[in-house]
Amino acid sequence: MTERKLVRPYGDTTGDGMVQVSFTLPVPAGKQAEGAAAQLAASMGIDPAMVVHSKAVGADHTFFVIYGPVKHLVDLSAVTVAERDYPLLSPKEVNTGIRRGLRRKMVVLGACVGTDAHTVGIDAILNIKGFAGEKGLEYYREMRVVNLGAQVGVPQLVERAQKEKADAVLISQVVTQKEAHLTTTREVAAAFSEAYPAGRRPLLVVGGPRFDESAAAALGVDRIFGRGTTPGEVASYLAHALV
Amino acid sequence: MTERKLVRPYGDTTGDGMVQVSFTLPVPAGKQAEGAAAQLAASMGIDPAMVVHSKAVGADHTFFVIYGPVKHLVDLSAVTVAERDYPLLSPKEVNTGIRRGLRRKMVVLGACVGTDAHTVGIDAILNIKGFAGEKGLEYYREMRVVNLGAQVGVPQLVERAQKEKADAVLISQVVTQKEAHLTTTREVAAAFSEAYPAGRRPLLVVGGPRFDESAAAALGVDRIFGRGTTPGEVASYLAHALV
Amino acid sequence: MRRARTLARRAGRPIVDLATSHTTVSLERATIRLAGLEGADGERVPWVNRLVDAVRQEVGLEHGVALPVWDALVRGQAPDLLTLAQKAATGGGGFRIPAGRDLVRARSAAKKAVGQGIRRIDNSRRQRERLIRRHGDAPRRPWIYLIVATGDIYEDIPQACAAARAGADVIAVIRSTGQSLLDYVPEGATREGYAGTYATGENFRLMRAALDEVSRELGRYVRLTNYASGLCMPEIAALAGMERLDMMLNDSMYGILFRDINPVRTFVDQRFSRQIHARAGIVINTGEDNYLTTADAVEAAHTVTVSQLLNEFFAKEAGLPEELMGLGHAFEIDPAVPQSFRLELAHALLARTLFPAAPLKWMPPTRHMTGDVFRGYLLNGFFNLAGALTGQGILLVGMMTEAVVTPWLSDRDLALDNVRYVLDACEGLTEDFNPPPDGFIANRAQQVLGEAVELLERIVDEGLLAAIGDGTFAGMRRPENAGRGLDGVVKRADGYVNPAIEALEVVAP
Amino acid sequence: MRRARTLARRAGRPIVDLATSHTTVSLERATIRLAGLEGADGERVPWVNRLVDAVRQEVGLEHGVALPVWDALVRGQAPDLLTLAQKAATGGGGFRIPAGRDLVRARSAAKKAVGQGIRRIDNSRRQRERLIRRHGDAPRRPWIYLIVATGDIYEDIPQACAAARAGADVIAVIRSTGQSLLDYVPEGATREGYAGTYATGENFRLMRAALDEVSRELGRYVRLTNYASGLCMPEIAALAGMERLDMMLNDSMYGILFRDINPVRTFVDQRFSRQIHARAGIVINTGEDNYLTTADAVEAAHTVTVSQLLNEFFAKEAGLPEELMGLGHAFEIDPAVPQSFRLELAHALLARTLFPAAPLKWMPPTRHMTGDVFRGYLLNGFFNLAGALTGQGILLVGMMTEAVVTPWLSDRDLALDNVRYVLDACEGLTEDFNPPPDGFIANRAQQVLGEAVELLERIVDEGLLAAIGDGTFAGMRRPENAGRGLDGVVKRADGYVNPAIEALEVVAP
Ligand code: B12
Ligand code: B12
Ligand SMILES: Cc1ncc(COP(=O)(O)O)c(C=O)c1O
Ligand SMILES: Cc1ncc(COP(=O)(O)O)c(C=O)c1O
Repeated sequence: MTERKLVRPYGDTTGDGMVQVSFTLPVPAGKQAEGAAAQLAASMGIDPAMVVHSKAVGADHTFFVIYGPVKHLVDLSAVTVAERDYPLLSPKEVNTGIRRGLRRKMVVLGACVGTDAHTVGIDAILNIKGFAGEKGLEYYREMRVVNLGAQVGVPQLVERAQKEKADAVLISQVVTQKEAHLTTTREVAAAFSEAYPAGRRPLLVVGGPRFDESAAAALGVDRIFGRGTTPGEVASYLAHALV
Repeated sequence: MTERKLVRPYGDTTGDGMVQVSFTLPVPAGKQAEGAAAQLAASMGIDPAMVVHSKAVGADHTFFVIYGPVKHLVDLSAVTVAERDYPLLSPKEVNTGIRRGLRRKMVVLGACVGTDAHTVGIDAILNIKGFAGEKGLEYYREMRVVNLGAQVGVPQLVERAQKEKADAVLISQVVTQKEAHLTTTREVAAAFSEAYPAGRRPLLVVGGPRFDESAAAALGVDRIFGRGTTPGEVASYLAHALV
Repeated sequence: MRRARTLARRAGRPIVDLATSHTTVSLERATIRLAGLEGADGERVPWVNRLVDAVRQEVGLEHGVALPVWDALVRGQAPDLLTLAQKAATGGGGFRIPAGRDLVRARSAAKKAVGQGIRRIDNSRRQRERLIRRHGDAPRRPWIYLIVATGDIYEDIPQACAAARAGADVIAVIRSTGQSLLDYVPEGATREGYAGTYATGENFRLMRAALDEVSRELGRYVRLTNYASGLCMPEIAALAGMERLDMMLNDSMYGILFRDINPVRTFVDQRFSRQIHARAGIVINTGEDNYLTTADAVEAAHTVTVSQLLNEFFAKEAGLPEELMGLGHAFEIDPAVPQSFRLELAHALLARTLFPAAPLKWMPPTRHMTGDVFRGYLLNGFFNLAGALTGQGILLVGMMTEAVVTPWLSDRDLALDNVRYVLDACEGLTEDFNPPPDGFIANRAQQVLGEAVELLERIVDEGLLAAIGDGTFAGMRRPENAGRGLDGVVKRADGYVNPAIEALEVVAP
Repeated sequence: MRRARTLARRAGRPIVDLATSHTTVSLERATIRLAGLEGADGERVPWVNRLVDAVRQEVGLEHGVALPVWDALVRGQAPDLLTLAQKAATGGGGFRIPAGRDLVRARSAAKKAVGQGIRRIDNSRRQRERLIRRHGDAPRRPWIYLIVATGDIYEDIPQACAAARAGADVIAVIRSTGQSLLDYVPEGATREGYAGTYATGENFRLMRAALDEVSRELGRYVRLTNYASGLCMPEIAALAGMERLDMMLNDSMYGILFRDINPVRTFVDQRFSRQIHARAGIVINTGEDNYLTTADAVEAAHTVTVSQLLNEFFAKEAGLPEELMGLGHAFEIDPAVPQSFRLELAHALLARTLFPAAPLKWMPPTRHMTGDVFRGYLLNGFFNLAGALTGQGILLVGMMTEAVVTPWLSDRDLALDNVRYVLDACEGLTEDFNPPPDGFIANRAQQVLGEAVELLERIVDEGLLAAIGDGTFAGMRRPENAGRGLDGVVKRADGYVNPAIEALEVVAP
């Protein structure tokens, strides 16, 4: 058993537990609405909740700002983080690794799948130009990168993966409304499982700013990369997973 | 049994439950910290929690902004509001009431107690000038108002109340750091209980922007008035309670 | 300035020739829509698609759909367009390219039928003018422009009404991801868009009706905006004209650059849709802001100017007066750049000076918005300030949650409070804002204009299509002979007939 | 402008006469503090209080404490001040007013002893100058001024260091509610303040030491501020001078108006404390902002100007050069007032023009801040902008939670981001900000100045004390012969001696 390490939010004094919350309730403004807001804040563990702002938004909704101490403790020892469980390598090390281990170029297929057209993120990972001062995967001599761009349909993606004999398929999902990113990711995972014999499908890597990095298994992919990912992290992971 | 009327927070779709939260944790910035923030958000009932912003504040703290749906429901039928349980009267009706019922002027003593010097709130209630277009209690012909001003000590308050034969004592508390307002209010309540025979003490009314209006009993006073109170509400309450 | 305009004209001219010598499936479908054909079959394929596909298969599109379709109707192949489309869908169109008297008759029948659509557009325009007279117009410039994007028209409507009541002068319904790549316009009221709601004739109608009611309630005419963009640009323009939309996103190159739509297809569709907008009195909104979401707003500032000049030329050529040219630009400089606000002012003033009568569309920060919603709210305040100081025409209201979610109800409300504070508190501040003629702001504007002229010279030299193929704009390479929708482009034959174009054509500038 | 200054001098002159003809218990205690007496008895009553009270009781304060105290020491009643205070506390002071040779001897002993305190002040000033040379000064104007207010000096210190690291040039430790009405200065490090931390010599020392370390780390001297205000104004000024505080809140009328402290007491204490600040090179911060928390910022704008002129006169008279006059004003106009931002600019520019060399202290919105923290963050951004545009010297950083709580760690961090964005993004924007000489801003400034002159004329007519008694400022009536601390005021006798005043007195302007 690891030792519990407890902390609380910090307003201006250690342990005061202070948080700020805002939300809208579909209730006309007034005392009743403020009471409802306080009730919700209490359900969230804020006690006492100060409803410091309430404003009618049209006739049927009210917007609230709430301050107060939350009673929950944060147990740092129980925090589950998708910690990097592979070493961070330089491009040179990755290249050497692939050359030695794979004895051929690694084929990486990238795309912004479904109706999503936000290519900036996947381009940041793939294009030579890279991101945050790190060169993208195209810069790695031992990788062959095929970037399919935006709004690639799932069947089209599978077809290209087979044609290119992809080792890894990298998909990006930025639009999250109605959980579009999760739905599309699940679709991709299902399509690849179907198209390949068990255990033979390429590595599936998904990225985007609003993913929970620890949900890979649940979505049926091998790895998730979130907000602020750098190309070096992805390259290191690919070398670790495929070589 | 009243019927349950359930609502959820509204982001952009009925029932989506969306809320925004921000807080600081006493943890250095990094993945571990983001995991801790997500854990706290989960404790507050947000699932899935999107940690959309995390920023180091010095070496040992991290500030977070979180968005996501909260799973709690708000039961409107269970909302407890300190609803006005007395009729709202015009100054004329209040005056008539006092004249008929009390057959003398009602004596109202007001003060900003303890070390608190924020007189604007109590002045808004007492001064002729009033607040939000309503005249203050000094305007009521059948009231004699004594406004002691700022930073009035508790013993001094009790003494004046006895001397003036106050029917009601109105105290204001604006500073809330370290619960100053609650502490002072309890002190006042205790001092009055001690100084007067049981059941004979003047009506105790407390006001200020950060009070929970339903906590009167717990604090040992008769009534609490919060943010945005108008003089008319207070006058009507006094007429209701004392006449 | 004059030189810049001359260059833009020279760069644009060959494109106009291209546009007038081609047609596209969507342009032809739009023509049929003007004649009143609506609805879709059991597979939800619109009848206009069925009909135009059938014509194309049987006789090709080189002569346009009008002749074969009305020839068939005149010949009594079917009593009306719908029946004809139904028959055609099952292979029984029996189309031909009429000649001689048949041609004359078909042509005049087509003209009459399509003329009804043109009349609906004219009526809508007059109705707009009437309603503005009756209810009153937006209270001041800039117009306050708010986005609705739930994906469900029935959630959009109350949100749009709430936004209007809260002060919006213009409501834009954002389209679902993916619609721009559909080669048909969905039918009916829709509830299943992602991050936006499908643009359909019925959705247009529903929203416009709701806003008419709110306009009445508020005593000011609230405008409605959508997107004439993507593969169905002409059809959507036609629907917008008939359903009295008031503004339409309509850029000459957006589809090429950001949706990988074939350049020729885009330019052909664009010209037709702008002719409709001109007729309908619809303000177009161009999309220069988009460049700055991928390119650096300082380095690429001159590409915005170049694109504005091109958009202006194409708009004029299609008959749009300056008052209907909502040329776009944006507040997208990295806030970490020193003097970023002054640079923004310089760029915004340059546009204001170049296009004095155009209702410029001022777009909020998006790229440098982060999850720090407080910072985002502040940034939007300075965006609003820049808009007020430089006399922008249309202010697209920025959301503090830009980097997080499509706007929430409360985001819009907070954003409107922000706009209102800035516009009210700074009313008249332009009196005090007097950048010296040799100062930082003037010099920066001069520099950007200089770079724009240089770039235009290069474009004139190599040709606009080649420049687009090279990655000149937004760093995207889009060759002339690639991209989506290319197979929907058809070179016009000599005997090409399109009664809509005939009605819409105005004398070129 | 000249007329306004002349009137202020005429209004202030009688007050100076009052100040030089009275002393107070706190002024006398401050004198003893300069001679080095520290500490408190078992009941936490400071020895300086015990000693001065005993002197007063035995021989009165009309001649000052210096003569009786050092006479006693010279006579060997006690070996040192502490022992004397201890004896005096139990009634064994045996004080008298010396005469002749005894007087001369007592006087010179007192001068020597108090001189040590003056030298500590001089050393602190030199040390500050040295450290600024060594570490460097604040990188630009306005100085960024942040408040710390936990109530616990040991929470304050890390928060202050964090704020300094995050960019604060000045740290102010707010005092606990209630301290201003204490007629003694608490002793030692304290952890139990409400909404602020007690001002004590030890707290000053601890915080200054921590900031010295941070200054070294950051390579820039971080300033420390506290409050020379309330009943112990002179003593706190003395402690501040000796412990090398860098700025002090010190207003000529704040205590009278907002703490109901007797006017004479305040003016006497104020003059002495300003003489110390002048000697110590401490920038004073006046409190005109406070008027606008109770009075309307538009209607009462001229009272701010009048108070600034009076504060200027009193400061000059006490020997403070303009560079040490942090005259206050604030961004407190109701944001709902049309053109509120331009009105703010007009007021801020007026102050800038009237006091060109003074490091004006620009105070953020407080009164119209609400629980809508987003709106608050925006308002603070415009406050920062007004500060940048009008060249303010010291910018007190506004907190979005102003209406909610004393600042949180994250509030300060967000607020600094706000300031930084505005100052960086708008660097140089003053070049473009040129209000026309006959425009709205200039006219408004002229109007306020006119009203100020009118009010000053009235004050000169009736006398400043009478005007204060009338409720001229902040709507508070404060009669000359009422208010707290009145019993601590003593008319000086002819033979009044105070070696501190002698050392500090400079030629009146
Ligand atoms: C630029 C942009 C655009 C550009 C896109 C240009 C292009 N070629 O990509 C344009 C203007 C075209 C655009 C259009 C639209 N957009 Co947009 N857009 C943005 C914006 C401003 C920035 C996104 C961005 O470039 N981020 C920078 C990159 C580097 O970050 P990133 O994507 O997070 O990528 C990093 C990581 O996530 C990770 N990563 C990402 N993908 C992958 C993949 C792998 C394999 C790996 C390992 C890592 C990885 O690594 C990257 C580097 O660290 C955001 C708002 C914002 N400020 O975030 C809105 C935003 C994303 N857009 C949005 C929307 C709704 C749209 C539209 C659908 C609106 C409409 N209905 O018309 C359209 C249509 C687009 C479509 N069909 O998808 C929404 C999405 C809302 C949501 N949460 O669902 C946002 C958040 C704005 C908003 N609040 O409404 N958009
Ligand atoms: C004005 C003001 C001052 C003025 C006060 C002038 C005066 N004569 O009152 C001055 C400048 C002197 C001042 C000083 C300080 N202030 Co102050 N001040 C404010 C400010 C800006 C506005 C308060 C106000 O006037 N509100 C308007 C009135 C009308 O509203 P109200 O008080 O809520 O009253 C209404 C209701 O609550 C109710 N009500 C109130 N009392 C009563 C009583 C009864 C009987 C009834 C029926 C109803 C009722 O009715 C009123 C009308 O609706 C607030 C920030 C803010 N924007 O809220 C900070 C604030 C209250 N101040 C604060 C602080 C800390 C101080 C200081 C202690 C700082 C310091 N250490 O130096 C000092 C010292 C004051 C002291 N000893 O108490 C904090 C309190 C923090 C907290 N939650 O604990 C605040 C919130 C600012 C902050 N964020 O730091 N302040
Ligand atoms: C000019 C323009 N057209 C169209 C769109 C919408 O994109 P789509 O055509 O993919 O719906 C945008 C997006 O903001 C735009 O700026
Ligand atoms: C000039 C001035 N002095 C003093 C204070 C502090 O009040 P107190 O003296 O009650 O601590 C303030 C409050 O902001 C002030 O502005």
